[in-house]
Amino acid sequence: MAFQEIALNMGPQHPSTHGVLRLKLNVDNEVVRSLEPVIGYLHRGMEKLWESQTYVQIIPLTDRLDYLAALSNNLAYVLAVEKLMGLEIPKRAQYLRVILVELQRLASHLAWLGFMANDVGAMTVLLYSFEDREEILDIFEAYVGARLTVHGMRIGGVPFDLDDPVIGMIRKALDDIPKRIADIEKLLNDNRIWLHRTQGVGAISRDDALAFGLTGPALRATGVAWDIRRDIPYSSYEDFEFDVPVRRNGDVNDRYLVRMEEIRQSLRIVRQALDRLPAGEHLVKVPRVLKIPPGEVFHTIEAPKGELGFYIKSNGTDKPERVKMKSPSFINLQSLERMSKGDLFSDVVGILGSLDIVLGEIDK
Amino acid sequence: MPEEWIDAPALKAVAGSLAARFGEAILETTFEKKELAVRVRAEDVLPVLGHLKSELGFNALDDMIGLDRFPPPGDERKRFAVLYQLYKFPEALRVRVAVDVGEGEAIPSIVGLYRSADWAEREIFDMFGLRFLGHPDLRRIYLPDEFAGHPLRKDFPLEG
Amino acid sequence: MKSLQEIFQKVFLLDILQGLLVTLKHYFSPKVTIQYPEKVKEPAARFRGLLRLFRDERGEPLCIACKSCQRICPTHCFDIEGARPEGSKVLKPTKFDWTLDRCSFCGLCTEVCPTFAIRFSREFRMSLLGKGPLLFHLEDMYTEGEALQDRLCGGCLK
Amino acid sequence: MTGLTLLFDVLIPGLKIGAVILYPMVMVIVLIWMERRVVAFIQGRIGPNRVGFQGLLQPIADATKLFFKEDIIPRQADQFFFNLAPVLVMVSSLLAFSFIPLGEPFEIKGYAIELWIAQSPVGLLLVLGLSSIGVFGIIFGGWASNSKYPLMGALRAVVQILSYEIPLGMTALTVVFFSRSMDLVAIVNNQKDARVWFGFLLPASFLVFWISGIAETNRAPFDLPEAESELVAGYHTEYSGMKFAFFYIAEYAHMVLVSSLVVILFFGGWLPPFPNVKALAFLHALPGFAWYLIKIMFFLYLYIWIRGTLPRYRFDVLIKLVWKWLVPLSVLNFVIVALAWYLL
Repeated sequence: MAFQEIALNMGPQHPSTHGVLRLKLNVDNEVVRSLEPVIGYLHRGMEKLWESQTYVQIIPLTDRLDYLAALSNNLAYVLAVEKLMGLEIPKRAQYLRVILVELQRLASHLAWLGFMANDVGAMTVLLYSFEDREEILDIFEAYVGARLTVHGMRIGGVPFDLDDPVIGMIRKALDDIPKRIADIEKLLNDNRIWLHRTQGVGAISRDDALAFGLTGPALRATGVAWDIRRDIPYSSYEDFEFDVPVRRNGDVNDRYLVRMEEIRQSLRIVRQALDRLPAGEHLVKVPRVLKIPPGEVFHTIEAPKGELGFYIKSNGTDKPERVKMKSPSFINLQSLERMSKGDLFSDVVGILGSLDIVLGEIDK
Repeated sequence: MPEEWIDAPALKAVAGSLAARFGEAILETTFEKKELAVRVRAEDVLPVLGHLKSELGFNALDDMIGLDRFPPPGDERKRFAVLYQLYKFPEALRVRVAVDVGEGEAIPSIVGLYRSADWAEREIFDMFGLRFLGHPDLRRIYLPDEFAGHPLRKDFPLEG
Repeated sequence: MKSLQEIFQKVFLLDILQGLLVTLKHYFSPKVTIQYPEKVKEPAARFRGLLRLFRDERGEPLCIACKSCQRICPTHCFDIEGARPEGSKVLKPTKFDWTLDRCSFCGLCTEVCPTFAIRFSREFRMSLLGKGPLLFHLEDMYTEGEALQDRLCGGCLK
Repeated sequence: MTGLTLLFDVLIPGLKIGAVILYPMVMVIVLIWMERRVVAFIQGRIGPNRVGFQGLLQPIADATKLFFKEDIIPRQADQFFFNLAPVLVMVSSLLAFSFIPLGEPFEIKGYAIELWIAQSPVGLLLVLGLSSIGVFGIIFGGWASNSKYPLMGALRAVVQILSYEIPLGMTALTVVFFSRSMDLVAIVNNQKDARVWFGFLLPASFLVFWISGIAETNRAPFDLPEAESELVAGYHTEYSGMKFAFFYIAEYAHMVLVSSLVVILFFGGWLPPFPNVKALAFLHALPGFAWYLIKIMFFLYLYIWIRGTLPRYRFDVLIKLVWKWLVPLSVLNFVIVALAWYLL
C-alpha cells in the first residue's frame, strides 16, 4: 500500500528554520515531493523606511538585515553611498574596514557552522564554534562598542581608530581560532555519520547554480571560482593575498568544506592587514547634512552569505529616492526546492542549514 | 549608438553590440560611475535580455529593482521602471537594463531566461503592483495575499 | 577503490573514537561559563550602554539644547526643549525626554553632540517590570549606578 | 507465625517491590542530572548547579514544575490511547526491572535476601519482551495525537525499534550459549565459574548489542523518533505536563535497563573484576551492588558521551546500518560462536 502524501508545515515555529521561515512540504512518508518556502514573517518594510531616513541614519538600520553579519551590511551600504558621492577613503580606513569585515565573516561562518552542525544533530560543535565567535564579538565590543548590531562603519571611514589593546585581542583571536577549528574538524570531517548526512545531499550542478543566481560559498561549492573580493576588488582587497576555495560537487559537504577553508583565508587576510596597516586618517569629514546630487549606483560586496548589493538612487536631497538591497539569502533560498526535492525530510534541515540563510536579510 | 565617453572597452563593446542589433529599441545609453545603463522599450525587453544572455554572455541576473517616480515626471517617461541588473561571469561585467512601465501596464516575465527572476518578479509585484506576463506563479511574496495596496509605491500612506 | 587505511578506519570505528577523544579532552578543559549575578563580565570601555547626560566640573549641565541628537536619531528617541536662563550665553535644557524602548544604541547622538554632553554609560542591566521607567526625563538622565537600577526596576525584591 | 517470619516473608518482599520502583526513579534523577552536567562539561559549560548540591535537585525541580503544569489534551486527539500511551511506556520499562539482579544475595539470620524480585528461567526473554512493549506506547502516543510530527516520529520509532530487536536478540543468544541458561542470575553466576566476563569472550557480540541497545532506547546518534531539529519532539510533541514527564522518565529508565543488561550479560553483573583471582580478593570488600552501580554508571556515561559527540543518523542510513551490517554481523557472530562451542 502506498503511503499517502501528506502536507507538512515546517515552521514558522520549528526548531531549525533559522528564524521565522515556513516551509510548505509535501512528503511521501519521508521523501520530499515538493517544497515551497513561505517568507515574509519578518518583513519590516526596510526599503520603505529607508526612503524617509537620511543617508547617515540608514547605516544602523542595515545592521538589522543580516544580523549575524552586521558589519558586512554596513560596508556594502557605505561603499555604495561613497561611490555615489565619489568619495575617496584613506588607505588606513580601508584596511580597518577589511579587518572588521573579515572578522565579521569569521563570526558569521562560525555561527553558521554551529547551527548547521546542530541541525544535523552534532550539538557540541555549536558550543565550540560559539566560543570562537564570542572572542570576535568581544573584539567588536572593545573596538566599536557593540556586539551584534555593531554599526561599525560611517560614510567616510570607520568611527574609531584601532588601538593597541584591540590589536592584541585580534592577534590572540587569530592564534586561538585555528586550534578550536582543528578540534571541530576532528569531530566532523572524517565522521561517518556526518559524511552520510552531507555527501551527495542537496547537490546542485554548476549550471543550475548559475541559473538560480547562487552566490558566495554555495556557488563556489559547485566549481565556480567567483569571489568579488578577488574579481572586483573593493576597499583595497587587491592588496591582500588569499585563495578562493572551490569544490566540485555542490553538495552540503562541499559547502561545509568551502566555508571552513574561507575561515582560514579570512584569518590570513586579517593577519596581513594588521601587519601592513598604513598610517593615516580613519575617517574623512563629510558634511553633517549629506545631500547627494541625483544619480544611481549599484555596488556589491562579498558578504559571508554571498553577493550583497545595494542599489541607491539619489534625488539631490538628504534622503535617498530609493534603496534596494540585493540579499544573498533571498537568492539562495530560492534554490532550496531544486536542492531538496526527492531527498529525505531530514535532509531538508541539513540543506537549509548549509545554505546559511538569515531571515532578517530575506524579509528586509 | 556606441558612446565615445565609455572608458571601459568591454562595456563599450556591449553598448555597441546592443546599438547595432536593436537600434531604435534602445532609448538611452548612459555611463555613469563606471556603470553602463541602457533604457529600452518595454516590448523589447525579452529580445534585448536574450541577446545579452546568449550572445554577450551575461549569464546571471544580479537583481531586479522596481522604481516609482511619483508623480509621473511627464508624458515621455512613465510612472514606474523596472531595472535588470545583469552580470557576466567570470569577466566581472555589469550592465543595467531599464524598462519604463506605466500604471496598469504589464511587462513580459523573464523567468524563462533567468531562473532567479522568479522571486524577484514576485517581489516587484508585491511591492509595486506591476504585472509580469508569463510568470509561472505571480503571487505576493512578503505580504499576506489579502493585503490591500503596494507599499513601495510613493503614494502608499505612511500613517494609518 | 578504498584504501586500506579507510577500511581500517571504518572497521575499527577510528573516526568515532577520534571524535570521542576530542570531547573527552574538552570534558577536562576549563569551562567558559561566567556565573552571572556573582561574577559580571565587565563591558568594554566603549560599550554602548544606557545613554547618560553629563555635567561639567562646576556642576553645570553640558547640554546646550541644540537638538543635534534629536535631529540625527534614526528612531526619534528624543524630545528636547531648551531655554536661556538670565545672564547665560547658552541654552539650558528644560526638557530632555529620552524613550529607552525606541533607542537602538547606534551612537549617532553621541557623535554629533558638540559639547559631549550625551555619552554612553556602560550600564547594560535593563531588566524592568513595566513600561513606565522606559521614559527618561531630564533629571533621570543624570542618575547612575545603583540609583539608576532602583529607578529602572522598582519592583525588584532585593 | 512469628514476627520474624512475618518480617521476612511479607515485609521484606513488600519493601523490595517498593525499592524496585524507587530504584529506577532514583537512577533516572541521577541520570538526568548527570546527562546535563556531563554534556555541559563536554561543551565547555557548567550546567545546572544552583538547585541543591551541584544542581543535584534540578531534575526534582523540573519534575515538580511538570507536575503542576496544565495537562493539555489536543481536541483532535484520541483520548483513550492518548492517555494510555505514557502509562504503557512507563510501566513496561519499570516492570522489566523486577528481573534485573542488582547484587549478590546475602543472609540475615538464616533468611536469604535476594536483590531481585523475580527470578525466572527465561528472565532474559522476559526483560527483552517487556521492554519492547514500550514501543506500543510510542505508537499509541504518536497515532493518538492525531498530528503529523508525532505520527512521523511514531513511524520512525516502530521501524527502528523492530529492526534493532533482531541483532539485539541474536547477540544475547550468543551469551546464552556460554551460560546454558536464560536466567539472568544464572548468567552472572556462570561468569563467575567461567573465570572471565563474557564481554571479553564475545567482543563482537558486545559491540553489536551495545549499538542496538542505543538504538532501542532512541538515544543519539539514533534519536530519530524524537529528532528535535527535524520532528520538533517526535512522538511526544503534543504531550505536556506529567504525561510528557512519563515519556521522559521512561526513556531514561530504559537507558538504565539497557545498561544493566549489558553489564549482566557481558560484564559480570555484580561481580568484581577477576572474581576468581586470589590476589585480587580485596576487590570483594565492596558489595556486589556497588560493583554493579560502578559498571552501569560507566555505560550511562558512555551514552551521554556519545550523545555529546556524534551527529544524528539519517533514516535510510539507519535502516541500512541494521539490515546490511548489524543483522548479518550478528548472524555470522552467532554461527561462529555456535561452531566454536560445538568444536571445542
